Amino acid sequence: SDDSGNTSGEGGEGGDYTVGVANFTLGGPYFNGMDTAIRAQAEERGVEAISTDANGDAAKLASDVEDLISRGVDAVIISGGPLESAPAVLNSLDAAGIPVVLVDRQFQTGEYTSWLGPDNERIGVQDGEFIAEYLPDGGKVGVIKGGPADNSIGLARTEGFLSVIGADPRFEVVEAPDFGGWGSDGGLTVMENLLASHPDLVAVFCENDAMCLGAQRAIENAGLSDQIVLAGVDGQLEALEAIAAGSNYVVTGLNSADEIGRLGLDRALDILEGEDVEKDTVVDSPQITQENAQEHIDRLNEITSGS
Amino acid sequence: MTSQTAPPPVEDERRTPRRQLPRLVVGGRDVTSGVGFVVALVLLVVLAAVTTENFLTEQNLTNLLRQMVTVGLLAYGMLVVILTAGIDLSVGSVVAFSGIVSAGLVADLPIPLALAVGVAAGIGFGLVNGLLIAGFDLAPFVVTLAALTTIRGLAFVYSEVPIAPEDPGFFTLGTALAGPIPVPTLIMIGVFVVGGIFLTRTPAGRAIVAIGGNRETVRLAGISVKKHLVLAYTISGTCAGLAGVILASRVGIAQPSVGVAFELDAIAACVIGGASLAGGRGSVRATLGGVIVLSLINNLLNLHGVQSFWQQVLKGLIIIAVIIVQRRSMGERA
Amino acid sequence: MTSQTAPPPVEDERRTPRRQLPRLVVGGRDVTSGVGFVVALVLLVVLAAVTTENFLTEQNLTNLLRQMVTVGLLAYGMLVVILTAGIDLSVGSVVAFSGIVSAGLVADLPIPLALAVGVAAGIGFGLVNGLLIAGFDLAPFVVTLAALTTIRGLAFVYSEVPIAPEDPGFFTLGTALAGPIPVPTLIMIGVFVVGGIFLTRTPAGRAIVAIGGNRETVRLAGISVKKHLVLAYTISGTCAGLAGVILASRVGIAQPSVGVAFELDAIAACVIGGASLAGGRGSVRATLGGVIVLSLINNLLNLHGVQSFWQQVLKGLIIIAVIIVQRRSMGERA
Amino acid sequence: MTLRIRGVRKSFGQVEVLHGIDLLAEKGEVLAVVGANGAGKSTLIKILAGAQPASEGELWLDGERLDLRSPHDAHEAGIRTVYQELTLVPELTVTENLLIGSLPRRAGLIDWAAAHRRAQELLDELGFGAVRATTKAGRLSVARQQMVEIAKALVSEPKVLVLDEPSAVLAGSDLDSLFALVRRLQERGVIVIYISHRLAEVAALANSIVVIRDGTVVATTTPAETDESELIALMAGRRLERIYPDRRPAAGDTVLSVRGLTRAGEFEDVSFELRAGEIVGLFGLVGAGRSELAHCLFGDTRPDGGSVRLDGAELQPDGPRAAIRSGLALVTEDRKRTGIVASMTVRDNIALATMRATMRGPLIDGARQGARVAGMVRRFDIRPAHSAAMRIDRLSGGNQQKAILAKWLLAGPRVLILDEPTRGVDMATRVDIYRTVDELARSGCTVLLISSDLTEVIGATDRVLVMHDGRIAGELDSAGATEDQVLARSIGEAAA
Ligand SMILES: Nc1ncnc2c1ncn2[C@@H]1O[C@H](COP(=O)(O)OP(=O)(O)OP(=O)(O)O)[C@@H](O)[C@H]1O
Ligand SMILES: Nc1ncnc2c1ncn2[C@@H]1O[C@H](COP(=O)(O)OP(=O)(O)OP(=O)(O)O)[C@@H](O)[C@H]1O
Ligand SMILES: [Mg+2]
Ligand SMILES: [Mg+2]
Repeated sequence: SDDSGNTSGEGGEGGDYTVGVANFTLGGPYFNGMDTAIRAQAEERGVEAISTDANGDAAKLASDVEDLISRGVDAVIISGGPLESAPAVLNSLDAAGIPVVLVDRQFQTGEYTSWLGPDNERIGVQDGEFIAEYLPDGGKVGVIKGGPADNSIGLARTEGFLSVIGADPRFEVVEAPDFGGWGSDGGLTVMENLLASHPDLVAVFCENDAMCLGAQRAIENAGLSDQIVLAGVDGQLEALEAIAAGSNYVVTGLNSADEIGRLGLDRALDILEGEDVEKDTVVDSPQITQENAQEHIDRLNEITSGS
Repeated sequence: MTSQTAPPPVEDERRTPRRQLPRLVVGGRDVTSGVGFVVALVLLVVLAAVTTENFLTEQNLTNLLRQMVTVGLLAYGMLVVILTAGIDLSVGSVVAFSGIVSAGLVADLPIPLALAVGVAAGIGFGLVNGLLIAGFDLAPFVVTLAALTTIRGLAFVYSEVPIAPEDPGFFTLGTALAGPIPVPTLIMIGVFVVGGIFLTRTPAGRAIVAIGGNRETVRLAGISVKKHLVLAYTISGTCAGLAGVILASRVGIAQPSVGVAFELDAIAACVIGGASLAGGRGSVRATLGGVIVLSLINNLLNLHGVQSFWQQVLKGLIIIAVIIVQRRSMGERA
Repeated sequence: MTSQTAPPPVEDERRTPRRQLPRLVVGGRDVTSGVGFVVALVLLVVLAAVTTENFLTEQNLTNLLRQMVTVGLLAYGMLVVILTAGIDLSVGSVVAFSGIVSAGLVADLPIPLALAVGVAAGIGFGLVNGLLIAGFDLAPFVVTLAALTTIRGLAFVYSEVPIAPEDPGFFTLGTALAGPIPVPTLIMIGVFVVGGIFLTRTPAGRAIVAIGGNRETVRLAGISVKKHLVLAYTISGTCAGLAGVILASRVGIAQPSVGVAFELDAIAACVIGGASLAGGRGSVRATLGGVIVLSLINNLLNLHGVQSFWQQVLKGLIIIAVIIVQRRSMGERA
Repeated sequence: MTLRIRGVRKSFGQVEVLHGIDLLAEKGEVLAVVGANGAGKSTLIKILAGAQPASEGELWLDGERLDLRSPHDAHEAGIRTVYQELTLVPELTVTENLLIGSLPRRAGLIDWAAAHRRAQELLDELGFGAVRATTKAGRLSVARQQMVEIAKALVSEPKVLVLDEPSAVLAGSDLDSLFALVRRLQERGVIVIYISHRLAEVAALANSIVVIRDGTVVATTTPAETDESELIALMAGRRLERIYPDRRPAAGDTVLSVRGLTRAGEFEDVSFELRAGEIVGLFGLVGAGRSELAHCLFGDTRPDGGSVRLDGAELQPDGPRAAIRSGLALVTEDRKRTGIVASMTVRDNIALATMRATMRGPLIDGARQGARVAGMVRRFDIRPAHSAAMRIDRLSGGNQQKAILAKWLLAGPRVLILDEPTRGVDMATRVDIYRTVDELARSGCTVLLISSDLTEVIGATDRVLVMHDGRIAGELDSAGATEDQVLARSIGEAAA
């Protein structure tokens, strides 16, 4: 690229590239972490990264990508968040001959160059299996979704969880009627409401850790910490700490924004260097319990202090 | 219940000659509109109590009391601003900023001080809003919309990731109970009581109400319109800061992304309570009523386990039904 | 540039006493306020052109034209409603509903018909809003806020998951170019031109403007206020329906969750263009200017690669700067 | 053609304000309706205009029973009304305000050129040529807005024209054009219902006079059969001894001294002095610059030159607040826009400028404030008697005006500027106002009384300043002045 403003690593190992990062939303720690990781990796590799934030608006994502194309980026990484697809975006990138790497979210339609992400359904299954084993007597299990209803990441996680727990006759499943909005405040409120109708829960599964942390507080406020255990997804630091401390937060599945983000940038550079790359890569999502939580905490702290 | 900031009996007939219901007059005051509102509230409560078995449990009532705090605090501040014929769209972002800053400072400062800084941030933002609006005579909608964006950005600049203070003292404010009643709810009630007195019994409060009615008249009466506009936005900012700090303390984790669209609920509570966005009309008690109505609707739908998007559909329809009931019993526009 | 909904030549007789800048009069019209606005616009363009090398590329200008379509369409409809002293918060939800319904119907209906049904849905929602507001004399803010919730719910009821029609004909509307200019942009310009004529040169348009100025007068003049209120909300619904269909076609996939907070941008465009939420004042051309300003700000920040959160911070600050520039050059409130 | 009103009653809530009104007017008749503030005149005509439904009673026009459900119905029946309160849309041009329901079209679109032409023709024809059709209504002075209101009612010729205090804001030649207009309409057979507090006008114009008191017709008479003092007695229900108070003792020292005060385009080189305890009239035709002068004295606008001294000390133009602190008060001419806060109660309005006078700690002492306000309501006889808790815009215009006066009296001003304080105020109330102003002056307060009413400006004052075209064109001692002398100076005919 003839782009100006390659501030760092002129002629570094990554070559003189500019990579655009189109974020569907940065309104959550996970997506935010993804963006940070990509940019950190870019700096390490000596290329420029420019990121945009569509604030959860698919049309703005399209505009952002158009703006990135205008700026002459060499490749675009789309962190699509809960976005199902964006054919127009992919088409315009295709028309401009710019490679696209999807991170986290794999689009159902449209053509992309490469994808790296977690297997969300698999994480749900892991959580389900852990709970099924942890609670041999079974009981009533609550599910807190992030919403909105078209959020396929959440759908996949819940589907995975229910494929285990829902099919197990020892368990009864109650889904919270309203969405937690992926934040701790929402998780708290939804859990409070759920407890008003179902004080006899034995476990709660949340579609992400942020909500689970809020739910944990609601359970604590209701004095039910000894009765209800929690299972989340993501590996947010606070959740890891709660798990490591041996609280009623018992399991989560690592969905490492940092790892996926870094790999995503590497993948983009590989493509630009003309290497032959795998089209779809599932990034491993290890289960985190009290046994290995500390390990992951250390790793996370290393990352944050490193960048 | 709806008219005490534009005080007692309002004999109103001017605009709606037809479609008139019999009016209820108690002690010389026409209380019909208040009654209509109370009727709507009671209907909702009865509906909730009869159709669900969990409504009247202590747990649920405590939830209700707790969940109305944020909207309640924001709604009082919003009412003050709406009375001046203004609007404050920035409150949701202020909630996020105040929360994350106070959570962030817990590591370095004594907890009460950290919380105070959070509230102070709200005061500061409100002050800036007010100074821009009054000083440059700008439209409140755009200024506070810009503030919504800027302050949200600042919250993320302060910390991109959520902050969960380890000191359990941080949770006290948000989770403490006084008997069966959550402390945050008491704080909210305190704000409404003191705030009600402020609006009805202090010169500054009366000036704020009057400005929304006719700012020229107020100006020519030797009252500084600018000063009181600044005061109104500062009050709103303060309430938002307080709400943010309490919310963060209650959740235990402060997120920079919290509070999106809170302003809409706050405004809705005021308007359901009969406030007019054109200014000069609105009531503290009725706004509290609006807050309760909104919370009840949510609670009712949750207890019934109505599925999320049907909840949305029904919530909208119930709000319309409530304001039609209320409108029918009121002389003026609801 | 700000006064053409109150039609041509306007002679200022009364002086605006203090803080008066020299006024620019061209052909008997005071164009000062328009000039202030144009200055702000030109400043932004120059800033963009000078500080980035990509601003003046065809690619980028086409992007700009494309990006302003949704807000532009919504802003015209919003302006019509705002002129009546109303507000329409439901437009974002209508965008989602219209989009998903038309995408869903592509499987069963010819594409033009499917798109037409999407627009028709918008018309229908606007009509219902208008009937509720005018028929029961309800506050527009609450009615359309309830509609925002209900219609969003209905969009999810129609389809929980996004719909991506396979027929590539579905993309035509949103992506076609007429020479260098995107077809959606042409549609938007058409709406502004026809809409401008509607507001300035037809009795119904004038009635809508007059209602916001003094509805009692309009009623006393024997013009039906209700009918024209219904018309205004129907126009807003229609624009939102059109925007939804075009957006779905442009993105290629219709999501039930799209369009959150679009209403704020639309209102902001009107108000930046000098419209008053108290009604009666607002201009079609200046609203288009407001739309362009908002798009320019976004584009500028993106071209500079400003980091997301700082973008938000700056966006808010730039908006404030723009309205201060504009306010300073205007006699009245911006 | 006959207009007949029979047994019309009207209640607001529990309160009945019209108790069975009967009226009869023939083709080409000017029927004057007079009555004290709050007697129910405006309410009656709103019923006739279809703006409010009667609780009971019948309206007949041309032998047909009218069923007026909306203003539109009244229009259709040929009844046009000019309301007491201005109803123009300020953001729209005069043209559009005039032709709002009937803008000319070409090819479906409004033809603005033709519309402006038609509007201007109409204005010229009615004798209101001073108003430009292309101006925004909100930018016109009150007087010109009133002309537009009248023109609006005459866009198509009505059978019945109702004028609710059309002359209240007019003076001089504008008033003459209005009278000429009424006579022309009368000749053409239009029934004119004319409401006014100016009894001289009524005597000159009307064929018959109906007196309403407290919602009841107390007399039907003709100008020939009655005189002013009898009418006043009928309206008030009692005989008024005299209208203007006795002359006051000689004035004291100079309090306010204005030197060469100028505001470009408004007034120029204005100099005069006001002494303690005197009432000075300020007369001028519409647009003479009196109101602008008043606002400038009050610190609301900054002068371009000149000085104002209060007790010898220069008064800094620092806004109304500073002016009030120094002891100035201003009752503005536009009650609705700058006088009242319509959404608040009478009590709030009266207490507005002096909220801090009744504090107990940080709070307003409600009891004391209530007592002060109640005192004022009694002193001015503001009606209804329980009005303190009513929204002020539910009061009749005259009573609103009294409330505004009360607001400023509570502030205890040293110099009180009254801009058209008796506009739209009935005779009995005027007498109250004159009496109060007189009492004030006797207690040492200085009053500047701006008025377009010649009789008043001479009768109620000690001396009269006359303004013409932004300058002081003369000064007369009220004791010896004649109306002609004052008028002559106001049109620039006699030297000062
Ligand atoms: N909407 C209303 N609600 C309650 N009372 C009203 C209303 N409108 C008028 N009134 C009362 O009806 C009475 C008659 O008022 P109206 O305006 O007809 O008097 P008026 O004779 O026109 O007085 P003025 O000379 O001051 O204009 C007054 O006591 C007034 O307070
Ligand atoms: N609304 C207006 N539009 C245009 N010019 C105005 C307006 N109001 C006042 N003026 C001008 O200002 C000057 C003084 O007007 P002003 O209204 O102060 O006169 P006034 O003597 O107070 O008359 P009034 O009897 O209307 O109170 C005149 O030259 C007049 O033409
Ligand atoms: Mg009257
Ligand atoms: Mg005047």
